[in-house]
Amino acid sequence: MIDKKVSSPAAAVADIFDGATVMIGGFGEAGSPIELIHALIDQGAKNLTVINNNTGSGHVGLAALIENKQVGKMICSFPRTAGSMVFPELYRAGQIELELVPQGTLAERIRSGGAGIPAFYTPTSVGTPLAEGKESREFDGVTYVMERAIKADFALIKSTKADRYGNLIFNKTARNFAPIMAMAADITIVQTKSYVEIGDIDPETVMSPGIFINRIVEVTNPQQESKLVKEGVCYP
Amino acid sequence: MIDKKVSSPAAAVADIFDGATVMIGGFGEAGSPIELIHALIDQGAKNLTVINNNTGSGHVGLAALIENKQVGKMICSFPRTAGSMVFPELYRAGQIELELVPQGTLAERIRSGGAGIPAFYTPTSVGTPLAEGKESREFDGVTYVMERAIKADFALIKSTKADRYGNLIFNKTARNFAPIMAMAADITIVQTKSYVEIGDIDPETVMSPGIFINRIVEVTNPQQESKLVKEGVCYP
Amino acid sequence: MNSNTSNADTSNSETMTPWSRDQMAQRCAQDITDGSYVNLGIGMPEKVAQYVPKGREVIYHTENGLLGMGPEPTPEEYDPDLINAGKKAVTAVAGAAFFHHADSFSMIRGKHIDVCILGAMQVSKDGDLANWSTGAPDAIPAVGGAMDLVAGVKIIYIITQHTTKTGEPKIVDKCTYPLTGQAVVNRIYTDLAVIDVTNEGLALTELAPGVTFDYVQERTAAPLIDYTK
Amino acid sequence: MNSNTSNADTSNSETMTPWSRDQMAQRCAQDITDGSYVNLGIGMPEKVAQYVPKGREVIYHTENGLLGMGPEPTPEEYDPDLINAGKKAVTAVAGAAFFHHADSFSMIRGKHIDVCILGAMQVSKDGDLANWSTGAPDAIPAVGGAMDLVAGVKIIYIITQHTTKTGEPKIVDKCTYPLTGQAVVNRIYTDLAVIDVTNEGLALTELAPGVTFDYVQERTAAPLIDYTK
Repeated sequence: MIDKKVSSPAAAVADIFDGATVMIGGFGEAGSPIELIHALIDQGAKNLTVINNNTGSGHVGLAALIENKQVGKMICSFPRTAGSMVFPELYRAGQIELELVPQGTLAERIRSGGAGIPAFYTPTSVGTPLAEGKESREFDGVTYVMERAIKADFALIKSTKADRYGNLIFNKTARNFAPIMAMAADITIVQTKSYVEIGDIDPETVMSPGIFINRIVEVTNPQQESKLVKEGVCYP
Repeated sequence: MIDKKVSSPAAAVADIFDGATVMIGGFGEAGSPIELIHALIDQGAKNLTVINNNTGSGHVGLAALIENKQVGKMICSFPRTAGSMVFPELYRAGQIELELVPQGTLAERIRSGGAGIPAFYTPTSVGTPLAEGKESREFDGVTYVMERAIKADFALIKSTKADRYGNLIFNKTARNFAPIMAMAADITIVQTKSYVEIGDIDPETVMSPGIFINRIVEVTNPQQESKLVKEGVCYP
Repeated sequence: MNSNTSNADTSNSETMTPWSRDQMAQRCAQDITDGSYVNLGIGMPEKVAQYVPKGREVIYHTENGLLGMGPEPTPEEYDPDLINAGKKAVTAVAGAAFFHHADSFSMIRGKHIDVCILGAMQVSKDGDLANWSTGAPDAIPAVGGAMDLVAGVKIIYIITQHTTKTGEPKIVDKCTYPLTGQAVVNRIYTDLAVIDVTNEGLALTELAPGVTFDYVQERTAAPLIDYTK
Repeated sequence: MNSNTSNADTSNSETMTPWSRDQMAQRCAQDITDGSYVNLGIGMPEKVAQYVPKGREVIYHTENGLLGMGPEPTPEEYDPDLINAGKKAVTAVAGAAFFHHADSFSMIRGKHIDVCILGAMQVSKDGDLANWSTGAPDAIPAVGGAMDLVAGVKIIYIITQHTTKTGEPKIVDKCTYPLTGQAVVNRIYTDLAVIDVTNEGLALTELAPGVTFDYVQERTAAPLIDYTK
């Protein structure tokens, strides 16, 4: 029988190893799997390469993971957001590496990683510093750069609903990177607000099919990043 | 005001020109926009390049379009199905060109066309006759072939529901190629079983967002290809 | 065109009323046609939405996965999972659609979005845009979706003050800041003028009330062509 | 291993009971583990589903956009929009998911499907597979999803008669028919034996009742290694 439920965030992230590549869902706080990230802080894996659109905010969630010196490298499109102090400080101190990727290229590289496409061409960044050192090539008279797929050892994402097969439903713009990160990681770990019976999710409306999902933890009342930041909470 | 509804299949396909590239949705009969295809037969555009997974069956729909000598070239993965006589006969007589593409490569080439990706690499077909004449390249010790995107002047697809913005809902496996063809064509024409009010389709469950859709025709009781074939119907 | 005949008194600003930020947004909004799919950058571009003329139906795309973005939520409507690319709370209109990031950028890169309105640090005479980085060594580089937008959206409008706070021209012969994209800008709306990027060069088509062509030219580090007639 | 010691009487078929098509499917089904995501080719591979041992939960993928394919519909359940890759009417189980073709082949190409079971015209000693075309000049070539499946699915099982109708070996040194994929096959289930494709060569691991290693070797155009002990 297939049942991807695990007992706790701690159990779900227990085998994330030093040096692992970890995709973390979310765009800002929307979709950020904060309880899974905090479990990863408790767990302590070091020298992680983390893929997320941003670098977190305040001193909770992704920002706290970075602040806890567990991240050796960030792959992201926008590391500089309101309320994001942790990353800039470490970056200026040369204590964290940054691979800056245009947001759409980041999304497509992740999707390609999940779809078995090792590389593709895109018009994005042609003629800019972000195309430097990359192969470029003309198709039909237009110049494109070649971009490589990104894969990860783990993905941490957040959903609204999940069944035991791992079929997922997200809420509004919290969907963002989750479905494609789920595809691109060897082990995809989901924290879900509600764990529902098989058959409760209409097959026509599944947003991330269970085949991409490995572990599910129910977190009924997830914390809200912006609220924690406003309250000045620091994790741990 | 945005209202993509047009009055009839004839009006919807009126400007399909000789030599146009036309993507036609459907996998077998599931999702085949038979009324739009018949309107295209009535309209008479010639020397079309048609992209569909198959070549139709019997003497209706896509098979009838081919039989009517309107198709100069087929791009498809499986031109030989039970009940498919028209294409094989013309092909053997050298009267129609065939570009045979593995099904997943066909899907990805179409999706790339819609996503602004001019080319990508895939492991599919490496070492086979279908990779001959194509560039190949190693990434991380594995060989891949480069495939180019496909775009079209028109796409003809079928949906269950549509609103005036063009948001679409499909039924079960009739979804197949429709969402990606909708992305890859300059003009995407939809026949829909029902035309619903804005707001009737939940934003969370839209299967093809309206931005990809140009024209919608309501065809409340579409014909069923397999039934017509069984009855020996020939169109026109 | 009289660009070479009236170069006197160009710094007389008594009768000049440069457009305010709201007026710039309002002017830009005139060019958003009915039925357009539009992506608005963070900041001044967001203002454009409120000035789109009545009777035009425009659908707003936000690259974090929503087509059909609506205005700010009421406290009752507020949902932290419903935000725009600037991470501000928004709403979704009837007829909206949610989707994931790869699909969202397929809309952008695949040339499905009609218009994108962005701010600028610099725009060159060839339509090159620099708006993501000063290139300063201690800056934290952050690009977001800007490079994807300029590479993929059909029409790129720039809305910006004509000069920097210190009076430096933002419209230049060649950008000195790192580029966001090459030859991507179609039209520039500043507090002083509306300028089109054309194959012939930068064509000034409209002036703010009382502003003269020469006054604008003096504050522009690239040649302008007077199209105001 | 006694492959070289008992080459007598290999054509004595009195006590031989080659596996029937159902028995082949049943044998193959033993190797489908609990929780697997499985894609079944058209024809004999489809039979495997009905023999998966009780207590194992297997999810069937059909490349035309369904994960969680169920059995044939009753007349009441029948929907012409719900078909499998062979274009036969099917059902969807509780917990199924529908998606479009690009997503479906991402599951395949991206190595998310655990097992694919296919028929074969020829399999080579290196695991090359030919199953889509005879290469005959007047044949209508048709490949479908076969090349994607063999390139992307983690484990490829082949289920086939050991020889053609005219007695020609289907397991060969080198395929003479056009390839579907190179070095892709993991295991072959025939009416005579179960054979693994290994780095050391073709390893025969099981024989149908009464069938001898030498009998199989004679009908195989590539060297077999006897792993039955």
